[in-house]
Amino acid sequence: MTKKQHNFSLRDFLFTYGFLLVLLLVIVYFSVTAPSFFSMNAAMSILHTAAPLLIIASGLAFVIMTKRIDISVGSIAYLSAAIGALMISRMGLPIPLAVVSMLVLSCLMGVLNGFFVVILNVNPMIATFGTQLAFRGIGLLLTNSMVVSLPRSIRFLGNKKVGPIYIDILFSLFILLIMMLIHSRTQFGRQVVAIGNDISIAEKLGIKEKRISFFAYVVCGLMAGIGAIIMSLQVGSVTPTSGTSYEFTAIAMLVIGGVSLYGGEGTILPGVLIGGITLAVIETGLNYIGASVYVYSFVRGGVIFVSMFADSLKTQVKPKVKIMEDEPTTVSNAQ
Amino acid sequence: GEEKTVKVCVSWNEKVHSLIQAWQDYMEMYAKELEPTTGIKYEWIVNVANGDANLQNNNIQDCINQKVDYIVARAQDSGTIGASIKAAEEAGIPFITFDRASTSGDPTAHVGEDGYLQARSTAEAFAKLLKDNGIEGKCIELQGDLLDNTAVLRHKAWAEVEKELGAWTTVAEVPTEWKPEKFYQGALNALQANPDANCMYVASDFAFSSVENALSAVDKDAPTGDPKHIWIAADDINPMGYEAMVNGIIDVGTTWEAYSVSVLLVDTLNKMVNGEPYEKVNLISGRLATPENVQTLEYLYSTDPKYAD
Amino acid sequence: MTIPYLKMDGIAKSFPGVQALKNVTFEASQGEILALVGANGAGKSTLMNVLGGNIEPNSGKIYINGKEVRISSPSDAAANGIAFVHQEMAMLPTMSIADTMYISSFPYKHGLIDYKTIYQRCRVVLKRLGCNFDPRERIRNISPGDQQMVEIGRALLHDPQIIIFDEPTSSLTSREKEHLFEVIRTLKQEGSVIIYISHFLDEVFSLCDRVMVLRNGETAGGGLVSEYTNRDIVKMMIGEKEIDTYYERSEHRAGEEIMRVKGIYRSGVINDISFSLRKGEVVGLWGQLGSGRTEVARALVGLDPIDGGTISIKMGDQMMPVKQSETKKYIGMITENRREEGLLLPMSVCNNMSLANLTNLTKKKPFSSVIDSKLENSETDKYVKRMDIKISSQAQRVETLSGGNQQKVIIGRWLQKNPPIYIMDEPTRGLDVGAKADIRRIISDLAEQGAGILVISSEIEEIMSVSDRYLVMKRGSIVAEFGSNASKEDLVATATGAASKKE
Amino acid sequence: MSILNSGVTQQLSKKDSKEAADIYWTRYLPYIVLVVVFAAVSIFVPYFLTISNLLSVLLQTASLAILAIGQAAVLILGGIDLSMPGVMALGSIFGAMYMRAGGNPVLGAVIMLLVPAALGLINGISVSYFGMIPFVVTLAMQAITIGAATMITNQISIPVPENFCNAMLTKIGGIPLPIIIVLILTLFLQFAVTKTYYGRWLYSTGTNMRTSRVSGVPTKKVVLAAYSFAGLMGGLAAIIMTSRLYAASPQMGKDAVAMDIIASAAVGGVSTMGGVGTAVNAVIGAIIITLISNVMNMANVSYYLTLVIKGIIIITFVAIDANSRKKSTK
Ligand SMILES: Nc1ncnc2c1ncn2[C@@H]1O[C@H](COP(=O)(O)OP(=O)(O)OP(=O)(O)O)[C@@H](O)[C@H]1O
Ligand SMILES: Nc1ncnc2c1ncn2[C@@H]1O[C@H](COP(=O)(O)OP(=O)(O)OP(=O)(O)O)[C@@H](O)[C@H]1O
Ligand SMILES: [Mg+2]
Ligand SMILES: [Mg+2]
Repeated sequence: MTKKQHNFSLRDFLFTYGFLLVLLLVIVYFSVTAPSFFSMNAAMSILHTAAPLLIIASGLAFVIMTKRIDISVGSIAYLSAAIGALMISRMGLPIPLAVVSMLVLSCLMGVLNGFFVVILNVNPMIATFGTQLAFRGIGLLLTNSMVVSLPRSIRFLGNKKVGPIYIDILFSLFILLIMMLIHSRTQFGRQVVAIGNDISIAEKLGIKEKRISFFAYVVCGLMAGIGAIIMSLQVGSVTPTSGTSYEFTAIAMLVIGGVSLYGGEGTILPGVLIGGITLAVIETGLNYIGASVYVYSFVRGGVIFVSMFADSLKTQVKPKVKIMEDEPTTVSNAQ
Repeated sequence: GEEKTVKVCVSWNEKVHSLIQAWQDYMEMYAKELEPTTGIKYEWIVNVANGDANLQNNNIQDCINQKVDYIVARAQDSGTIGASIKAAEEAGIPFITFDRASTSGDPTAHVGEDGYLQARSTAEAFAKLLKDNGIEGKCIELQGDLLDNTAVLRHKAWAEVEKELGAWTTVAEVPTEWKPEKFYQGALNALQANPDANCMYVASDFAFSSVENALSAVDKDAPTGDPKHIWIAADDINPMGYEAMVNGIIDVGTTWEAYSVSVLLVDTLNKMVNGEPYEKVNLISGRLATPENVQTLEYLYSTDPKYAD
Repeated sequence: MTIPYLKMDGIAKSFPGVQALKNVTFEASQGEILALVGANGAGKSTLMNVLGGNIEPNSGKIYINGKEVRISSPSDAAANGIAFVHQEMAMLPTMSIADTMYISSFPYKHGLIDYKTIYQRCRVVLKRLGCNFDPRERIRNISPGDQQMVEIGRALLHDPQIIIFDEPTSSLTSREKEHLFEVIRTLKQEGSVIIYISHFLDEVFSLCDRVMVLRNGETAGGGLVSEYTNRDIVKMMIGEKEIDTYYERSEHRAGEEIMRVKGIYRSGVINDISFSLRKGEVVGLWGQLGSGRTEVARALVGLDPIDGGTISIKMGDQMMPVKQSETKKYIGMITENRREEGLLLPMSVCNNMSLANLTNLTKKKPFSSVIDSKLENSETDKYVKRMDIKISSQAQRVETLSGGNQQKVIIGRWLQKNPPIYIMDEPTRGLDVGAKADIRRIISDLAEQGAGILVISSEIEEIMSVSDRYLVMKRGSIVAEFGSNASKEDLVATATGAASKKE
Repeated sequence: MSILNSGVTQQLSKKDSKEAADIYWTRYLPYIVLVVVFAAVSIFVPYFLTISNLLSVLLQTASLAILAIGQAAVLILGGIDLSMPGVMALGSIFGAMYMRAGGNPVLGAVIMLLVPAALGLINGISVSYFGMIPFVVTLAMQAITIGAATMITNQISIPVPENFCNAMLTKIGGIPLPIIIVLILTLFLQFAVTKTYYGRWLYSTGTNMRTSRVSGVPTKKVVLAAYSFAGLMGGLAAIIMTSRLYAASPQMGKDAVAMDIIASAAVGGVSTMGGVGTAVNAVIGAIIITLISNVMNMANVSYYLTLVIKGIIIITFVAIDANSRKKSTK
């Protein structure tokens, strides 16, 4: 019953990051069918495409790790982006001030979600569905359903490059890195995972469950706000449909990346990153090979299904129970 | 004449576009203007269906139950609006399809634009433009949401003109579902996958900043005359498209006539109320716009400060 | 006498419907091990939860070293040098051992958790408990016994002055148990206050210095352990009348064979299990913790898969092989974890007791899937009475019952169904002596009425007081079989391997 | 009264019910609010309280109510089905294609029923036998079915024969057939779920799957049945919706509809945590959700506000329900 080393298990690794393999296969497939796919440019645009959603997904990951959910992230992104854009182009506020207010607002929306879910005990799915409707309604009301464009002076940031790399890629990797550290190297991050293991055990261990879970929603809101900045810079404007169905894309990224909806499981790096890239590779690849629009949703569903199937195998193949007893006896199994 | 109050139910399929607000406002405005002369006072009952065909059917049913005098509907799905048309007919309420024609029932009248002719006019002008400049086009087509009949018609017109006139070949068809981020990502990917592409058709310019951003990402966001310029045909002349056309990024497009269509609707309604003869199908074809004439076009909702920033 | 290091004075606590503690006063000194005993629901855990900051008492004061302290959260308790090893382990399966130990408060360095220090400290603490595992190992990869050690390790992290052990041995092997006792004795020598809660009086006698008995939320007595006998303590726990049943031993007449198991195995878990069970006999499945008894029981009713082997059950007058998924129809299974697998906690006593028997409680023909609620109520009533289950009404939710009554509800469920075979895995785990005796009596009655029963228990006295025959398991195999005349030594020796050559 | 309660809390003893009295009235809040709103609206909105409007509201509710009933079965198990819209759309499309090809309308209706039921069965197998997470399985199923629906139809709705629609919309005693179907279905299910052992199995599995399994409840089959039943209800809703729209439309499958279905069940008092709720709850919820938009239409409320108000109403209902339940289990 003694273990010498933290032993590396290939099986565990495959199950956790098995999607790396699938990812590789997908890349190979697209590279063969569309030669231009296998290029630096394509790689960059994949990451570029994934950048805003990666950030949003990393925030959502915290909520999901507490075994809850937030399907309002798309609307949070829209409302905060819309307000930010209105401040800049209608009210002419200085950009830094607008950005700060945007982030504060997105936090507040997270606070609202946290309030409903954690304090009022509303089922997370229903509560955030309610706020999803309400936030978008408010955004449409404020913009009068208009496309609000960002001034040209800042639009260039959306595809500014350092060398061959878009700055938003660097930025989102930086955010992911910070989120990774928060997740794995801070008490907040660890307690989030503990809550996801079991709320009542977490409480018994002296974790302020409500406070931490509440804060997870705030973080999630904040990340939706940050993702919204990149999103609107890329597009150069905020349209009434910005952010629609982001929640499901983000959830798909997380699921593919091994963040379990049962809570307590998963990593930001490499998990969320791999999940996000896999999804982006597939969509970009379909773009490159000129697939019909109708195929997209079908393929996406299939990929989610397959990755979940793999995940279910992981839980089905229980680790073989080790037989362990007191006296180590030299007598072979007496029968 | 004497005062007459008429209740009109307007059923919008969704409201995530300022164009819809513009339509609504122009209808009300124009009807108000005419009120003193015609003596017809309109009461507008507006509902929105959230992009859900079934909900739109319900909403129209609600209007019927409120005993409105006329129903105007922009269909979410041309293939299912027929059910509402039938229900209205049974209740004896005239039904006008607006903007999107029905493929599933016969309304009292239709008022709208001709999406096919619009796109065709753009495509033909574009073909001429390319030929005049001696360019063999390799075009990227940014399609709309093929759920939307207008998007389908635009695609159809584009493909037909391509075949008929042979001024370009389409090297990439990019579906966008009318989503700005898909316009951006799709355009960017297509531009990278086809570095030799020299022209582009954008099915609607409502989120043209996405396309411009994609262009500038590959360093091709340049006005006509610049060697880096990509020839662009884009329909609608929405606020962003207007700006881009003024800047010479979009070379040709056909307007989406929010004001004229609303006017046409109210005129048709007035005729119905007064029992005068009216056309069953009332189509407006947009005006061809180019960087040269776009600033002189009147009644462009894109230049109305209420709908553009 | 000097002032005691710890004093809890006049503690009272009521839950909706129960007065769990009524004015309890409690003292403990440094360098002593104090046993806290009492029947189920006597209030032991509640009292200790008050001390550990998990429960706010309605009244009462706590003094440490003569000074009054306020403890309103687990962190207050920790700050006062109090550590708590909970009755139910608080493990975080997806997290590492180190995380699980430090989760409520991590040391930081440069703004991030200082894992280097943590790992070092974990290794030291676990080493002291005789464990050698890597602190980065995930909890779900270690055995329940090891998890218990982690639980204890967590309590020892911050060198506490007062350590509460609430039934720490229920998932430890005897060697682990001995080791734990040594650690506890060392802690005592270092001058800690140790409070030890246990239902095992032998542990109390071998480990503890002083004993305090709670009954119905009140102090029922206490003093130096050496001044009491086993019987004295039991008497204080459950009152005068019920002790007689305590050491009952019954014999049953075994009838014809009713179940035959042949060569069932699951690779790496159980090997070649063969035995038979007769009507009216109680077979004790004995072995050390982790020898695979539970696995056998679960395999027999199809809760865990098997790789091969056959199970035959008597039908009419023939033994028929039965598919693993079908055996549930003939076997009443009582699992070892009643909260997770035994009860529908938020549902009523009635719904719980009829659960296995619903298809027999229906109305006549055209409505043969409609439950006859009168019949359901009367059947429930019958078994509530027969087993003397203490409930306020059939509609009472089982989560509000005490452990012993909960266990009786589960047994009652099967009595209602009346299968020919029963498998009972640790049927008295966590129950007090009174409840234990009741359940043994029920087992005996069942055998008398002709049922075949397989009982698993980790308590040798218990298994010896009910069984007519013994199967001994070791490392997933049955290694020996004994008749009713087997001695305690026979069983222990074969199970531990000391005499494994003996047939 | 007990038939209105969920299967969990049964026949309260006198003592228990006294204790629970202050908690219990909040459980009926959805019903109370329903009545109050109803009264208020009837006074202030002309035409609301007309037989034709009320029947029309009920007819509008029919498909949502059926979907919510199906969803409730899955929610009671502690699961969720996000794929109902897509599954419904695909069933409708297959049935309509069959009829367009000259098939018999009755068989067409059977196809509309069975295709969704089969897809529900796949959901059920994935959840029960492969242990996959319901949320993700059904999310994937929604993406796949909606993808398939659009691929098959090229986004163009498929008309169905009028006799099919007229048959579905016939009025019996002035009441449209779908309303009668919902009524009968609800009564039947309410009975089945509260009075039969199948219902008891559903609640016990939703309350504690492992206990139920040990006690001989065929839990895997229960799960399978619940998801298949949800699919089947998707099929029934497909028939009704198709006949109301005179066409099978891939648009029936919009993702957003799934949340409306779940919200209906939840607003009516079906717990999304499992173990609590009945068919009546689901139907009441569906009526409330439909009434929200009906009332806002009648009152000519701005669309944007409609969204905000709907969000607030949903949260409020569920918050009240969650908290009254929490108190009562304390
Ligand atoms: N959270 C609670 N809510 C309601 N009643 C409770 C709660 N916790 C404990 N009780 C009740 O308080 C009484 C004392 O329980 P406690 O857990 O302290 O007993 P115990 O002596 O530790 O028993 P055991 O030996 O079974 O562990 C019991 O009647 C129990 O049902
Ligand atoms: N929940 C669990 N997680 C991991 N390992 C377990 C678990 N339960 C038992 N084991 C391990 O499985 C093996 C066989 O255990 P099993 O429960 O069948 O034996 P047992 O003799 O019944 O012991 P116990 O008295 O603990 O029930 C042992 O090594 C044990 O440590
Ligand atoms: Mg206890
Ligand atoms: Mg066991």
